Parts: sequence; C-alpha cells; structure tokens
Amino acid sequence: MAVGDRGTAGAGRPAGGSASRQATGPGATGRAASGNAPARKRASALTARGPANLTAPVVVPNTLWQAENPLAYDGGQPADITHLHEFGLTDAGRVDAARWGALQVIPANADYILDLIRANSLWPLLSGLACCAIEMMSAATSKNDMDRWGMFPFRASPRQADVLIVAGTLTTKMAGPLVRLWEQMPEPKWCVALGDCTVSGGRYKRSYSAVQGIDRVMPVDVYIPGCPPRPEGLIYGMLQLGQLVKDRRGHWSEREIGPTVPDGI
Amino acid sequence: MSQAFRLPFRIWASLTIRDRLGLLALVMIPGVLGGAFVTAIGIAVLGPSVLDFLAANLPLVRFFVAATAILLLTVPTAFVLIYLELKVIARMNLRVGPNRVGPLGAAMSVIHGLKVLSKEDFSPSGVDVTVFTLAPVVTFLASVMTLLVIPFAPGIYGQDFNIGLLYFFAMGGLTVLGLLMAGWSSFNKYSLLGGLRSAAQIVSYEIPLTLSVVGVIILTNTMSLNGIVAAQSGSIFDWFVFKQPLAALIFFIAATAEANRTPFDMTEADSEIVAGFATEYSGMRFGFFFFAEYVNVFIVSALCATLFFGGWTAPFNWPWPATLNGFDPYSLGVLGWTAIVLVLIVGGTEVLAPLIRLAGGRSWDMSSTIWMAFAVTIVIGLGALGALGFVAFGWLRGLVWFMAKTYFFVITFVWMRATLPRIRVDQLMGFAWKWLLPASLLNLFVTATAVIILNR
Amino acid sequence: MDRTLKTRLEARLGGHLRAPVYQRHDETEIRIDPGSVPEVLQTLHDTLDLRFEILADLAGVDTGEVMQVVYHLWSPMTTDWLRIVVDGISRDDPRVPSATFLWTGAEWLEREAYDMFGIVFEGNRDLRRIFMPPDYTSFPLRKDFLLPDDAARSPGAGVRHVEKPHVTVPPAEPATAIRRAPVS
Amino acid sequence: MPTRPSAPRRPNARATSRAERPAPEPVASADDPRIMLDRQLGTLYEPIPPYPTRTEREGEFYSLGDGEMFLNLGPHHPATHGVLRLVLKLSGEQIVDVDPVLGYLHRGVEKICENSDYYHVIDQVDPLEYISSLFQEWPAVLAFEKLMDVQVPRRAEYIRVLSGELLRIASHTLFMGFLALDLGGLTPILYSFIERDEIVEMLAALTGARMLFNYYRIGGVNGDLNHEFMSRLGDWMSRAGKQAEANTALINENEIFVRRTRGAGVLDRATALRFGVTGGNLRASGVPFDLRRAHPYSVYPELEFNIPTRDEGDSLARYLIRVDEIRESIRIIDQCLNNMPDGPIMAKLPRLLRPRPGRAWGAVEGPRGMQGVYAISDGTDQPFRFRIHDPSFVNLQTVPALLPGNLLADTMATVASLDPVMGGIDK
Repeated sequence: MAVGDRGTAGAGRPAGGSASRQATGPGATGRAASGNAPARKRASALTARGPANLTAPVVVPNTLWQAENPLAYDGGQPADITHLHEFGLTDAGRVDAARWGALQVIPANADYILDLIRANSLWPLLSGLACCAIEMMSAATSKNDMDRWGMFPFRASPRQADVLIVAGTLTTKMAGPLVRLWEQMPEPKWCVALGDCTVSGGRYKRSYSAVQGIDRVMPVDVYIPGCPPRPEGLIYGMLQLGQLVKDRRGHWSEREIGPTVPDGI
Repeated sequence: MSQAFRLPFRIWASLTIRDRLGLLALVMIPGVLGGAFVTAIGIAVLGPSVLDFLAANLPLVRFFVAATAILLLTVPTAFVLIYLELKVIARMNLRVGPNRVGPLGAAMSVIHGLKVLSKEDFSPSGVDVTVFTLAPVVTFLASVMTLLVIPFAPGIYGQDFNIGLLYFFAMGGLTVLGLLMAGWSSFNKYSLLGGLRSAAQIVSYEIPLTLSVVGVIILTNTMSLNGIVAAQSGSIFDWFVFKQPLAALIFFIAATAEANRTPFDMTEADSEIVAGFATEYSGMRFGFFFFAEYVNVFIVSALCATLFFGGWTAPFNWPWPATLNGFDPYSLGVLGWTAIVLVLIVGGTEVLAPLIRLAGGRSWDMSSTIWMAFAVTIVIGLGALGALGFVAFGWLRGLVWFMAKTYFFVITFVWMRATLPRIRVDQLMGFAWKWLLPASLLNLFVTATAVIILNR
Repeated sequence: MDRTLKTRLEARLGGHLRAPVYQRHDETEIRIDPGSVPEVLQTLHDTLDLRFEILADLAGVDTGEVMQVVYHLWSPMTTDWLRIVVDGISRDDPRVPSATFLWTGAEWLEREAYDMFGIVFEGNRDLRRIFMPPDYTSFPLRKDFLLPDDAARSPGAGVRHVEKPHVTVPPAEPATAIRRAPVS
Repeated sequence: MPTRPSAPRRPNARATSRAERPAPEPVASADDPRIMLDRQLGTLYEPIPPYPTRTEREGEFYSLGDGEMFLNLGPHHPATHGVLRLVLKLSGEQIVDVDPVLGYLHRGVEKICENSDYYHVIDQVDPLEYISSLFQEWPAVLAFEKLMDVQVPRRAEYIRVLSGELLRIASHTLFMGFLALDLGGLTPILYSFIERDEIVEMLAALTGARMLFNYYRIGGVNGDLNHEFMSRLGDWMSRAGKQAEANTALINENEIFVRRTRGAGVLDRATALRFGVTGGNLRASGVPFDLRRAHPYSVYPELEFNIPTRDEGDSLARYLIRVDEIRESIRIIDQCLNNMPDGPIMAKLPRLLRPRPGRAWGAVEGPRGMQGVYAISDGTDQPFRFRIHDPSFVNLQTVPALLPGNLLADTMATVASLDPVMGGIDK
C-alpha cells in the first residue's frame, strides 16, 4: 500500500521520485519531459528553483526508448490536461478557506478535531470505471461493510463526495470527464487509486488508449494495487486514507501531479 | 494608514496560542465584570417594569421562547433520525451499520453533519447565485416553521392557532418553492428535472392530503391541533384512525409523497436524475436540504400521530391521578428535590457499594467499587425519577406517548425506504388523481352525510 | 463438418465463390469479392435450405497486404458455422458494401471495423468512430500501427495519445515486423 | 434554463477536405449541440479540436426540434453500469431519441492479444467480461483448441461446465440486484452481493482469484477440484435453490416492480433477430436460441436442461428468463457433480505453442449471450488476429430502438434489463 504524500519522504514514496523531480524542470505548465531532448530539460531544471518544483510532475525523461514507428505511436507528447499544474503554481489553492468551509470562525488549533471528523466520515463518489467497481460495491455490501467506518452512503453527485475512488482502467477518452469530476468535488477531497490499471497502467502498459497510471492526470493519496484488490484491500486503503487525513496531509493544491511510481515498473 | 490598520493583526499573528488565550482573558475578565455590574444595575432599576411588560403580553414571550426552542431542537432531531435510518436500513440489509464512532456509532450522524458543515462552500459557475443561496434556507425554514403548531404535550406547543391545520398545510406547501428555486437556479438539467418533478408531485398530492383531513375537521369542528387532540382524548377507540380509517390511509400515502420519501422520492432519484434538485449543492447548502428532508419526515409522522392516533393522549385511561394521593410534587420546590436527589445518591452508593464488593470479590478494588455503586445508583435514581415524573407530570406523560407514536411512523418510513422500489412519474400522477382524490372525496362525502344524519 | 452444406453452397452461389469451399472442424468457409456481398448475404439469409438468420460476428482483418471482412453466420439448417471472408480489399481505400440492409445489428459492428481498420462500409448511415475519440485519426488494429515495446518507457505515455493523421503509406519497412498472413 | 454563450468553434479544416461522404449542412457554430455537450461533459478543453464529417444519423440526431433538449447520461452516472454515455433527446421527460456513445473503457485488448502469446491471451481477455470472466476465456480456449487440434479431457470439460454455470448464477443474481437498484430498490442488490460473494469465494478456492480467474487453459483447466471448493460448493448447493427463491421473491411479487417492468422496452422477435441479439434477451423475445443446444460445444449434449423462453420481450420477461436460467444452472451443476469423471485435467501440450496457420471461430453461451472469438494463426507463437465478439455490444445496440417514447425513468430500467457489461462492450 503506497501512500503518496506530496514528496515528504513517506511510505511507498519511491526514491526515484524526488531525484527525477530535480531532473524535471518547473516544466512551465508542469509538462512531461519530452523524450526527444531530455538534455535541454535537465539544464533548465537545474536553473529553476522555488515553489514551482513542488508542483512539477515526476516524469523520468525518456533516454532509452524511441518509437519504432513515430507515425503510429507518438510518444513524448505532453499531457494536455495541465490546468491543475497552473492552479497549483498560483497561490489560489493554498488559501485555507477551502479547508474551513463555514467554520472560518473557529481558531486554528481546532483543526485537529476537524480532521478527526473528516477522517470518520469519508463519503466516496459512486463512480466505477471497470472491473474494480464490482469489488468496490462488494466492499460496501453486507459481507464486508464499509459503512461501519462511515464510508457510506456513496454519493451520486461529485458536489457532495469527499473521496474519489478511481476503480478501474482509465482510458484517454475517459481522462477528461474524470478530471472534471475531480474538479467538481469541493475541498477537502482525496483520491484513491484502486487497482493496478489506475496505479501504474497495470496489464495495459502496452495499450494505445489507457492512461499509464492516473497520477499523470490527478493527484493521488492512496494506491491500492491488485487486479482487482479484494474488498478488504479497499477497506484497508480507506483506513490508511483516514490516517492520512488525521495527519493533516492530502490537500490537492499542495500535491504535485505526475507519476509517483517509477516508470520502470 | 493601511500599515497602522494591519499592525494589530500582525501582532496577533506573531503571538503563540498561549499568549493569544492570555490576551483574550485579559480583555474579557474586565468586560465580563463590567457587564455583570451594568446588568445588576439595570435589573435593579428596570426590573419591575420589564417584568410588567413581559407579564402584560405573555403570548408574545411564549411565542419567542417556543420559536427559539424549536430552532434549537430541530437539528438534533434530524441527527437522531439520520442515525436511526442508517442503523435500521443497515440491519434490514443484513449489514452492521456505523459502529465505530461513539457507542454503536451513535455519533455518526453528528459527524456527518459537522463534516458537511466544514466542506468548501461555493456556488458553481453558471448558477443564479442569489436564488441558489436562498433555496436551501427556504426549504429548511418552511419545514421548521410547521413545527410551531404541533402539540407535543399538554401545554407544550409553539402557538395554538385556531387555523393551525391550515397554517400547517400552507407552510408545508412552501417547501416546494425551495425545491423549485434550487432546481431552477443551479445550472443543471438534472436539477431542473428534479425541481419540476417535485413541483408537480407536491402540488398534486397537496389536494388529497388536505381533503383527507377535512373529515376530521368536520368531526371536531375545529382546525386547532390542540382541539383535535383533545377530541381524541379518552380511550384508544376515540382515535380518529378508527372513525376515519380511509382518511388515515390516504393521509399517510399523501404525506409520504409530501415528504419525498420512497417510493415517491422522484425528486432525488439516484438512478435517474443524479441527485435531483441537490445535484449542484455542496457543503452546508446541501446539509440544509439533508436536514430538511428528515425534519419533514419527523413533522409528517408527528402530524399522523396527532390527527389520527390521538397525539399525546394515552391509549387508555391513566389509572393513577396526576397527584399521588394528595402529594403534590410541586410543593417540594427546587431545594426539596435537590435534597432528595442528594440523599438518594449518597445513600444508594453507601448501600450498594458493600453488595458490589461482596459480589465482585477480590476482583474489585475500592475505588472501582465505589464508582460502580455510584453509576448504578445514578441509573436507578434516574429511572425512579423518570417513573415518578411520568406518573406525576401530565406533560411528561404526554411527551412520552407522543414521541412513541411519532417514532413508530418514522420507523415505518425507514422501513418503506429499505423495501420498496421507486414508482414512475406518470404512475405517481395517475395514482394521485385517479385513486387518492376520488377516495378522499368519497371519505369526505360519507363523513358529512353521517354527521348530518347523526346530528339530526 | 457438414458435407451437404458444401454442395448446397456451391449450388446456390457458385458464381460468387473466388475459392473452393473450405471446411475444417465445425466451420465452413467461403471467399467472395467485395462486390458480391449483398446478393450473397441475401441469398444465404433467404434461401429455404440455408436460412442463415443470425449474424454471429463481423470482423475486419488486416493481412498486411489486403483488408478482409469476415462474417460468421449461424443457421438452424446446418451444424456448421458459416464463415464468409470478403477478400481482396485494398488497404489504401478499403470499401465494402454494408450489411445493414439485412441485419440492423451490423451497424455498430461495421462502425467498430471502421474505427479499428478504416474500412468504409458503403450504405452504413452512421459510419463514425465508436471507440476512439471523434478527433482520432489513425486506425489502431492495422498492422502498421505498432505498440511500443514498453509503453511505460515512453514519457507521458497515454495521458493523451496524440496521433498523426493516417496517410496511406505503402506497406511499411521490413524493419517494422509485419507478419505475413497465412492466406492472402 | 439560463443559456450560456459558447465559444466560437475553431474553423474545421478536415471537414471540407473530406468530400467522399455527403454531409448535411453544418449547424451554426454558436450553438453546435455537440460542442455544448462536450463543454458540459468536459471531454475537451479549449481549443475544441475539429470534428470529422457528420454522418447522416448524427445530422438527424444532433438537431433539436422545439421543446426538445439534450441530456447527458454518463459517462459518470450512478446507474449506467460503468462508463456508458447515453445522449438523450428529451421533450419534457419523454425520450425522443437516444445516441449511445461508447469507448470510454476501450483498452485495446485485441491489439494487446495480437502482441502476446497464446498463454497470455487467456489472461488478457479476462477483464472484458468482468462480471463473469470465465465466459470470456472459454471461447478463446475453444478457438485455440480448434487451431491446435487439441482434445480436451472429459474431466476438464466437466470442470469447465461446473465453474461456468456457477458463474452464470452469480452473474444472473447480480443482474437482478442491479435491475432492482435502477428501479430504486436498495436492498435486493445487497442480497445479490451476498450470493455472488459466496460463489466467487468458492471459485477463488478453485482458481485462486475472485474476479479475474485465469483458469481455463488450452486443452484443459488450471487446477483440479480441491477440498475447500467442494466443501463450499456442497454447503452452498444445500440451500442454493431456497436462496434463489428468496432473492427473487423479494421483487417478483412487488407490485411496483412489476408495473415498472411489464411492457417496458418491448423487443419483438423480428427486431431481435435483425439486431443479432443473443442470450436471455433473445429468448425473452421468443426465440429459443441457446448455443448450449443450438451449437453444442462442450459436454452439454450429455447434460439435460431446459431452454426457458418467453414471448413478451419486455423487461419483466428478460428478468424472469434469468430467474428460470438460475434454476436450470443449478440442475446442470447437480448433474456435473453426479457424473464427474476421473482422469487428467490437461491435455499434453508443448511449452511453446506454435499452431499451424489457420483460422478458427469459437463461441459459447455466456450469461449475456454468445461470446465469440475469431483467431487467426500465422504459425508464430502469437495470434495474427484475435477478434472478440461480445454479446453486450450487440444487445446494447437495441437501446435506440427500445427507448424512444418511454420516460426518462425507464432508461435505466431498460438498459439494466439488457444486462450490459461495459468492459466487454468497449473491449
């Protein structure tokens, strides 16, 4: 169970991540380093300092692989979903109002209580993409009952959900709608990658239409590997997420986007 | 200027938590003392006239007090109902339900509420912000204001209108306004469909709902809910559910539709229109809708109990007199009751501790023994006081009966939600206009005829 | 395999067959030209001793040199699957008459074949992309559309697979391993 | 409803260049409904890329009459069984026309299968039919066995039938739950999941996985029946019939359920055949077409069971067909357990499979209809072409024919009664 925690050296954070983040520039809009000219990217990265690095994606620049037929498969193209980076580069997301909601009046040392409250009522979004959705439902049904921890009811509308459980393969056609869903959820919100396909592409590493890990398009808090993981795995991951919420981590304006899994996997 | 304006904030930001608290204390202690002094002076000077004023228009004071109490009690009621629904539906689904937060997960609904309260509060792009913001308030207030006329117990009611029932239906009809505002203002087709559905549904179910009550009004010659309850006092057979069974059935069905509960929950049909009128609502705005739904359930159940099941009246004549053979519990006064309670607690502890020690053997050390005895005494004493009060005070007895009847209907609603699927819109309308309306008219006709014949 | 079916087929549509009827296991295969698809399907569907009523499958095949469209039919009159291979469709401008006049269900199957191979079914009134986004311009299941050896190595792979418009290339270089089809 | 001005559309270069297909005149760029849909859906971010030329069907669908509006159901919708997107053209709440948009789960499995060898193909096809994945492996191994002239041991065949029928029961049980859920009932889906969890745990004892069993092999099955599986199976079989009765009784006699489903989405016999619908949906329309009898493929000729058919062709009939099929499957499982032969469970096969060049088509009767695989071998260790035919894909195609005239509330009920699985539809 890998817990992506915004680069502060933590559980499951691959060591390659931070090094490659140094290697990748501010990448003006946080774009992936192109495989065609990795050297230039490195140079610009070394000159760049400051908070931009926090929001730069972690992408291992391609120095090994060249497309056999660039006409057919054009690697090295950047993500066109970069608005999250641009938002992260601004300070707009760092305002604590989102964290406070209507309780702006309470002094800041009541924060821990709020986090306890949130950790105990995590409403998932009822959105299943593929196979793992069945196991997600199974985790909510009678045999292993997620409701015991308050991870119920599954909200149908993203406006009322706290956790986005991405259950199943994310394809390039679905990436846009899913990011839109993620943006429609109000702060504070968390994202759980359920299953190998969402963690790293899984068995669709070689596919021409699958996203190689959803952390290329949205920040992820908890990774739950498995194809598909058992319902107990999902429940364990949600409990890990609760711990992560208690530790006052996981606010996406402070998280960078980009694969936190080394690309070699 | 601006620097000087910002200076205090900078100082405040530079302080540590302890310094901030100390500073607050330094500022507040004189403030509190001065306030107390001024209040004392004020009471000494203005006291009599204020008391005269209050005594002069007592109903006004009573109204304000009742309104405040109702506003304060609404949200806890919603919390209780939400927890009830979570648990009961879970058990009906062969699940456990929330059991981690609080004893048996009893705090879960409160946690949900607080979490919703602390979510980011924003209005999406494209919405009509004013209407979008007002809609939840309208819905919530419309359902809360109906609580004003419900008699919880003899003497415990917000206001006793002689048109209480009319007022109730008028306020209940205001709910649809909020839902319609929500559906229209939030820039979303699902919301629009939900809002229009709720409008059509509530408007068409208002009619059988109102007509089914007219029979009761004919029988009692009053629209004041207190009067209706008083007319049912006596034995269980004075309840109107026996005199007006058809009306009771129609009222229950129409009330289910009025409260947007399954199988009539067209407005937030999850599998059709995502969350209905509340699709675009987040944070506390959604929380208002959430609470309003459950307050509606409570109100509808309370009205069912009031109109047809005798309200706060006991199902049978209470055997004992309200005063225990001449002993008037009011005569002791506060001091007397306090002394009694203290003596009971101390004495009970003294009596129980050795018994527990004997029973527990060596496994109990002294302190835990005493604490155990104290706890047992408290429990027994509270039970005894409750029983005494139940026997002695009529309002407590009425409250207990009223709540029992109300929660019976609440659990019936939850049961229906766990069991029944949702019916289609056209079936909904057809049912309202083809079956409920003629049935209620028939009931009205039969009742009127019977009254005329019997009075002659 | 059903020997009588072979004679029946040869009797009914002898003129259209561009290869002898081929039978193996429980499958009977005939090869026809793109031009004769409508009357062959009509004959198979309507003739009383054939009655191939159920269109089991419609698949496109790219053999490297030519395109094929393969129909699988089921009939209550025989114990065999009937496979119709429409052969000799040019890769540069693949065109086949649509089967939607007989089976409405062929519409989406043809859309899929168009999406994956670029085969244009003339007569299909809704021939557009069905799986890939509408602005996608290449045809993934063609043999000159190669998967990377390891997509994970390609930076930013998959986030939005940006592709070049499909120009009608001559069969690609021998370096790109096009495996020859068993039959052509 | 407040209208929002949409950004001007970018000049479309390709639309003019493509002259081969005649296109109807393009809609005014200011209110191109597709652009507005995409804005609401968020599939595209500015600038909007150019669309290819519009087809005839698109032209007639994406033009609004007066009083009509578009409604996007999905790809994220609580009741679309995955990432199906239905673009509804509504007038009020009545459905005028439907345009299903697929491909949100297109994972390119066929291409991957063509690039992986014969052993891995069986694993790769698993996630397509993710509710009953064994029925996605079965046609693949069937086609490969035809390619390689492999004779499967009878015990292996019996084990295949046994596990397959178990999974068919699980799938049908889930179908009932989902149908009830889309009609607004909360409880049946949970009871269905209790049943399904028992079965998949049982199969996990046999195959080692809960959902994506990579169990069937070319020329046999992966593992023999073990003690835990048999004990769980016996435990379950002792009350399977009663449990099925109980689950169905929860909704069968429900007046609301029957009124919602009877006469909704009627699919008559001729239309079903014209659409190539298979499986329970076809049998609910009165065509007794079941590959287990129509084209026997395993040891099914040795087993005795009925093919339930109904003539109404509405959602209720489609539901009741599943109910009857559960009983038949329980019968089949009973017979399998009774005359389960001894012997090997795998044929002798080389470690590296290089079948002779050839073509093969294998099809089995899955819970949703005919699962087919068309495989071409070119003598290497990888299939040259691997075509997957999925029944849900064909069954879902009838939605534009079933829905118009119904109400919005019937959409989900009808789609659920067709029992689609998006993994198989989008491949």
